[in-house]
Amino acid sequence: MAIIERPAPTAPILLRAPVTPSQSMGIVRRPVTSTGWKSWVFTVDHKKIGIMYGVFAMFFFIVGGVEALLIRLQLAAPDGKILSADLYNQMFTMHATTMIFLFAMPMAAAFANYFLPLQLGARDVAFPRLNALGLWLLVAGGLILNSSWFLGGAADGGWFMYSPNSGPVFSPSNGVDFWTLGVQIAGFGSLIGSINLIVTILNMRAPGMTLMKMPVFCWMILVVQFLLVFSLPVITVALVLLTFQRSFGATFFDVAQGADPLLWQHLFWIFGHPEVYVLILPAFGIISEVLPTFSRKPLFGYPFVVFSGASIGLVGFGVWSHHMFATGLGPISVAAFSIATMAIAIPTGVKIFNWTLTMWGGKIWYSTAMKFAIGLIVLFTIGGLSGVTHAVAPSDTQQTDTYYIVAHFHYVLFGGMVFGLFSGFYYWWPKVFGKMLNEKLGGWNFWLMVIGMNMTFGPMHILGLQGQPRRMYVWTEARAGEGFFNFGFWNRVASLGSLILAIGILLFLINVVHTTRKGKPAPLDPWDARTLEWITTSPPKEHNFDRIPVVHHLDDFFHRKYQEDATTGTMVQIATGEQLVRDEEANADAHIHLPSPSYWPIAIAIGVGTLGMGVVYGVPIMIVGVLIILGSSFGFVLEPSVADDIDYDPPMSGGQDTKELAPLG
Amino acid sequence: MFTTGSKYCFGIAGLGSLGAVVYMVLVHPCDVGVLALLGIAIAMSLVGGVAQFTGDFDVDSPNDALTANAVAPANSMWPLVLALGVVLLLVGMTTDPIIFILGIVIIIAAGVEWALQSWAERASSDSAFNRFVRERALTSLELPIFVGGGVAIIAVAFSRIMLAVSPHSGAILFIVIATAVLIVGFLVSVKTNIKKSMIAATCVLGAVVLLVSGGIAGFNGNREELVVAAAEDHYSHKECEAAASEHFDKNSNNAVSMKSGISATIRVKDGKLTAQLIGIDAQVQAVTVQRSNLTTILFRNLDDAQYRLVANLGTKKIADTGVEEAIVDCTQMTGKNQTQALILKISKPSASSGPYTLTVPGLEGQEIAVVVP
Amino acid sequence: MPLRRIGLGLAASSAIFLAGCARNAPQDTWQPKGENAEKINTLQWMVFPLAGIVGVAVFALIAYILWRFRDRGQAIPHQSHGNPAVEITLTIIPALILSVVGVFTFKGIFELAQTNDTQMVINVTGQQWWWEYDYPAQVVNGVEITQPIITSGQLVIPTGTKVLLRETSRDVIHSYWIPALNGKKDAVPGRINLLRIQANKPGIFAGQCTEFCGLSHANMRMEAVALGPEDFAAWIANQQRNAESPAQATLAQEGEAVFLNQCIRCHQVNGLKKADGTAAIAAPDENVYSGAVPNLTHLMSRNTFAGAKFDLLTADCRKNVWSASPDEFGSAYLKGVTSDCLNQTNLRGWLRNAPAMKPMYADPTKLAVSDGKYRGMPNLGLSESDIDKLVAYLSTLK
Amino acid sequence: MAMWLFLGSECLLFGGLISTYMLYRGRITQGPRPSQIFDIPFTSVSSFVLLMSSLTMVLAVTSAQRKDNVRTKLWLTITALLGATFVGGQVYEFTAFYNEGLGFTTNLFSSSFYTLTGFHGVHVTVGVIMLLSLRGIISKDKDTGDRPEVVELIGLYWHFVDIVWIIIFTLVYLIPA
Amino acid sequence: MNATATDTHEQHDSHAHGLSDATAIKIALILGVMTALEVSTYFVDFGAFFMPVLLVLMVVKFLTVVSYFMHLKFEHQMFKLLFYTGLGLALFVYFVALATFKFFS
Repeated sequence: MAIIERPAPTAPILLRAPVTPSQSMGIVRRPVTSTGWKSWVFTVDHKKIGIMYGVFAMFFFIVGGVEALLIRLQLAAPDGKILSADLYNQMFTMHATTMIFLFAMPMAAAFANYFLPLQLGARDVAFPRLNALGLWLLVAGGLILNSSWFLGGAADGGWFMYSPNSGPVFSPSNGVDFWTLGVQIAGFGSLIGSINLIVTILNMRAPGMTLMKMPVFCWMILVVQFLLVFSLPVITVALVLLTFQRSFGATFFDVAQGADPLLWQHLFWIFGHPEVYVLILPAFGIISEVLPTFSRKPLFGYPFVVFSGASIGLVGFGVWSHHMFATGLGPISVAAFSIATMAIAIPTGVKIFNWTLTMWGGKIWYSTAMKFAIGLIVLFTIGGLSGVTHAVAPSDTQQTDTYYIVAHFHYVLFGGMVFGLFSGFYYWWPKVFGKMLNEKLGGWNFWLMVIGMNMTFGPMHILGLQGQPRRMYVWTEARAGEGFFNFGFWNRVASLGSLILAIGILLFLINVVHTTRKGKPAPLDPWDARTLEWITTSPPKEHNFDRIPVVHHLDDFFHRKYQEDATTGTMVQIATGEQLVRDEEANADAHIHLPSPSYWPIAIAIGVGTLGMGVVYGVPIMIVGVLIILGSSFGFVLEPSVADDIDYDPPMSGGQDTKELAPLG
Repeated sequence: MFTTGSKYCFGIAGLGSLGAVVYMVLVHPCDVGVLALLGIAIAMSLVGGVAQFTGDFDVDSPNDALTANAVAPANSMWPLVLALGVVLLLVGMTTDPIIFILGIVIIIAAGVEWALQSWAERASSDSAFNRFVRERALTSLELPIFVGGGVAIIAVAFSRIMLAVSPHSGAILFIVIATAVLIVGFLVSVKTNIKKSMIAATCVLGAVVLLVSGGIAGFNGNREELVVAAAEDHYSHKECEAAASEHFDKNSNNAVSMKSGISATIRVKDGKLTAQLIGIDAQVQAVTVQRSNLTTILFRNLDDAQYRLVANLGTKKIADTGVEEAIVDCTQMTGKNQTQALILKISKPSASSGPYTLTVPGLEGQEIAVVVP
Repeated sequence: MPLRRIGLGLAASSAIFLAGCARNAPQDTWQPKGENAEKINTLQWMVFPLAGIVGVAVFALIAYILWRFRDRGQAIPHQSHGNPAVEITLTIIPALILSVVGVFTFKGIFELAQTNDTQMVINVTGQQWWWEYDYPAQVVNGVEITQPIITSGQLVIPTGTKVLLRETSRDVIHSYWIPALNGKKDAVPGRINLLRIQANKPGIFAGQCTEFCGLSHANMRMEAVALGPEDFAAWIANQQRNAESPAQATLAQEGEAVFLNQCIRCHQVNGLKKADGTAAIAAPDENVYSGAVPNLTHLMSRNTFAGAKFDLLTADCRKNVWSASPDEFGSAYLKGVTSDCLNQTNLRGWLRNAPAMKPMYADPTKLAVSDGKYRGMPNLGLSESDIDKLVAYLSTLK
Repeated sequence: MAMWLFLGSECLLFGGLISTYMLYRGRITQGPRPSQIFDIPFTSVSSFVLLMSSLTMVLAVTSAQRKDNVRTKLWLTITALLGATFVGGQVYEFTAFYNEGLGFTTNLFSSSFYTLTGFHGVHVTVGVIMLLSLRGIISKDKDTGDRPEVVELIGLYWHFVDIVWIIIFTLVYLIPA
Repeated sequence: MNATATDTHEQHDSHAHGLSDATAIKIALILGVMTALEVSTYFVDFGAFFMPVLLVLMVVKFLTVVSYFMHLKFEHQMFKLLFYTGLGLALFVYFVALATFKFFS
């Protein structure tokens, strides 16, 4: 399909003249092992890639969390002394950047990579090696971004990196260079990943699965990938302009030459606003799976949820200037964007109502996953409503850049996105690792997170309306006010809350360690679930499905288990999940074709990383980077998707490009 | 004893050391060239050592070398290329560093090719398979180098030619070249019975012509106009007289693309100059410009004559000579109903006096005062 | 659990409402003191309660569902896929609510953007990390400003007058925000942004830069002072006066010499003369990146310095000004900084080592990127006796 | 499909660069202005060359679909040659402008002009490299496999580069500020 | 030289849409003429028609190449959606952004 992804040649050259190679390819052999570190680093298996995305994202969640705790400690009392002004500015810049680019997007990518093929009934994604390339580019970007901490200080211009403050005069350290390059490279990885996922969804659904029988999670991922495909090039432009200015002396944001700094803001927010939906929609998708499962009811108004998701995506491209109401756009632009922003509240409201009504008439099982999903509905509603208050542009001029905004988007992103992802962790953990996360610890985890999150971000509403601006490394008694709503008390509450929140998240990590060490094996269908990923073993085999399922319904797995009794109208169980999985195993496909691992994705990523470092440290390194990229791209293109026999050690004999599957023991 | 690969490595190392000694004697004992040569010698002896130890990089089966060598080694051009590289290296050392670098690149390329070829020749007893093995290992290195080099040569040679000839004949030449390429394409496509050798000859001829003329053009340098332009830098100074100037006013830009940061608009109408400030409706005769701050002023000409707006911003003393020089900035000539933007920055000590004005040469007695607090 | 949720929702909503009743909160966004801020406040009072009511309704519904449909061993429910009528209703209701809000918003935006009935113009220029205010020559309420006035730290406006601020910046983007008078408006370099304010009664109103502007963003504050007509005229008259040299043989006069030696490179004092009798003119653009530093001619007429971060008044005196009733405010403010009220600690600390008190890019080793120019006041290495003299001199700049 | 998606995405990339140029081309405090240094006759020839290379690319694609290896190789080569001369023309143009006083950092017009056309030039260069590599692969490997599709995909990319130039030629060169 | 590729190459049916070489050459000639017309605006003064003529020609050329050379006209609906969504979004966001800079006023 894509230029770089060629199917295996129908007639490998070897077949024409069968020879017995006397030696294997030695150092230029393809990595074909299925165990050990090489099986991870060079893998093209979407599940392994998904898990690596997850581990990467979780690591940076902790990094970003520690940054957040330092920020809260600094602000717990007036004139905080824990961080210097410089360090504080780096801290909030990197907190946002890390959480958005290195936690939220990769974690969504982890879920998407792992579950998309499983939910679609496919054996892998459309372009497995591109998938690996996306991951490694992200890792390269993440490393470059965070290497700045050790190489002269991180970026300190805020994640929005407004020009001219991000220009060479006002941010002289290399931090901003690392930032632009890191984000650029990570963005490049996301772009590749999203093209891959879109093609997967559009081309690789199981037979019978029309778009309107596709799980909502897949729909939301589809919308997100479209948002990425069309918004990432815009930030690419912005970052290219900034890099050229900083590294090669271009004049794009040099006001002395007549440049307009608002150009950056427009480019940034044309990307930045769709990005907000990129962050939240995967979580919406996850809870759209969790809520029906634990309510034992299909999603209320499936087409409405789907179309509201799509319209959020589309309208999301037309509201970017609401981040710029205070920049002097002129009343006409402000009014237009204000109205558009209100319009986007409508599909969001539709989603909330549909989730609520999904539970109506259900049979609700309060598992941890379900608790997190309900938590999302409630907390996101608070965030959404506070969002409406600054769609009113005049009111926004009082609120923007104050803690009220911080409160708003943390309710949306923490209460929304993070709760959704945690819901996904608890729901799908048994699928991925074959062990159940502890539900009791899970309960503690949930309640501490709810309390901690409301204590941290709730008071920020008050602080913001009391006039505490964002991004200030200290606040002062002189402006704190007196009485119940003074800054001092509520800042202390928020800082305390952040500690509780941290403990809640720590409990999750403890739960993971505990489960890995002594968790009990999960049943094949622990939640009485509804979608196709449960029709295979836990964890799924390398080829996902023994037999490609044929789909007849939305929630096909559920309908294979239950049938409506014609007389009473109640649902009657006709099979257990366990039975269905065994049934699939018994009727396994004979020949399964899987792509082979490859060196080239990670090699290209190393080349791109080198090129990035070269932009900061000099042209010779850039040349080395370009050469690595060129060489490995050609390697990538010329390599067939399946390894030749001589890649095996000892070499295989002749034309064995499919694997016979041993029946599951 | 010595394996094939290591022999050559040691050979180069020896040559390098010898070259270094000669160089030290002839040129200078502590020159960069000596270091480079010694570096090559050391590196090559290291590589040779490794080759010897591993049996020419055959990590897996050093002992297979003898048994698998049933197929006679094919003729190889790499020793020749390697030798060429060494020659270039030596020549480059005394003449031009670029040739020196070229030599190094060729040596490395030939070394890699050679090593991999000899390695592939022992892969099996089947020569087709061996070729396949070689190609798989090398195509992804060769292809980008050949292709990239080709594009670079064409682009550089072509652009040198264009720089040397006049713009007019350049365009014509460009048409001729492109048409020739197209015609050859169509000819070959229609007449498939043309001999291969004919096509090859045409290609080689074209390449040689391009390279030679590119080379000549490159040595002869740019055409005269460009050399003059580079020396004079016509556009670096503004000429603010009443009459149109040759370079500064050539094809003036009579439209403003971005009108977002406009502080004031100055209009000429019926020979009268008026100003309007952003946010205030009235027509006034003075504009306030904040000190040390970039201010964009729009100049709109509603009269038939061509005018330009000139900002007179006092004088400054030139440090070296002590001469007072007027600070003037201006727009290009502006025709009827056209607009130009003037971007000013007034760096002014807070309390000096001095009338700052905006005037239009040719409209006497009309001026807009610039108030700089 | 359901009760908790309701409680949470109620608490959040009511907390938002109650924020309006905060006592003595200088940057409260719910205590408008002028026409523009009042318009915004009206809109806030419409949309916040509305949001609160919708929120409470949704939470109540959720709570009911969570209680009513918990797993009590009932059969697996009917697999209903939804009800289009309900869907459409639930889409239309919020759309209607929002369109009502939208109409008022629309109206509000254009009302707040109106500038053509302006009665006074002030140029406001931001730079790292302080604001400069300059008053062009104009007639305001019958009082004529003949010489442009340049001041900083405190914006002084007459009450009941529609004042237009023409905002811009000399380096990065800043944002001008006095919550009691209007919403914020960014000061964008290369652009002029307009912000209209009006104060109903005399008083002092606090604000803060709200667009991240680098190292000392947190320390870039501003104060707006509204004075009644007579007081404003008096203030204007004082500002247009040149500074006079201190009496012979006083400490202050020695301070003037120090000032001429050190400070005049950047800081202008109108009327100050060099030893040879010519006017001393500062040339900040040679030493400071933004090309501007505060004009100190009437330093002691304002209560703060260094971007309104530090008080020139002692705590008690400051309190007297800030808590003065509207009637008495004018006279309290116009007293300026008298010698018994001068906050010596802050001023001396600043003269001793400014970058230590407020983070600035004032490190002499890091000037390469900015053409060797400082951003903020560097450490001048003044001796203690020089500082004594300077403080004495600065006290005379009323 | 992936190629179409990629091209849809590229639309926004070039849209951003073109918008930046449009915004900044008239904002000049020093140095030459666009209308003063553009050499329209020469650039017109370049545009023609690129347009004709689109034609030869179509011919390559149809030949590949007919499994006509000889003509496929021929047209790929011709397309690549035309592309390479276009790149050469751009190198010439940049050098000439630089000599006339328009450096990359001279003013806003120069920065945005060089960035926009440079990005386009890099795209053309990548295209030429792909064309030549594809030609190389075809002659090495007699097996047809999925080649028509690969030729077609590279063709799509090539035409896209051409349509971007159609826009740049009109908006940047022909319509002065 | 006329392409009836469909016979020989069944699995690529969907890609071989009757754009014969001859048609392709004709289209290229038309495009060439349009370009010549565009270039002529540089030598001949078109007055008020200058801008509209250039813009219309640009759009027509763009669409011709996309529809015929890139044969999007004959492609699956989905491909059109993918490409035109990108194009449409680009036009929309950048037009609006330029408008906020008062580019068109």
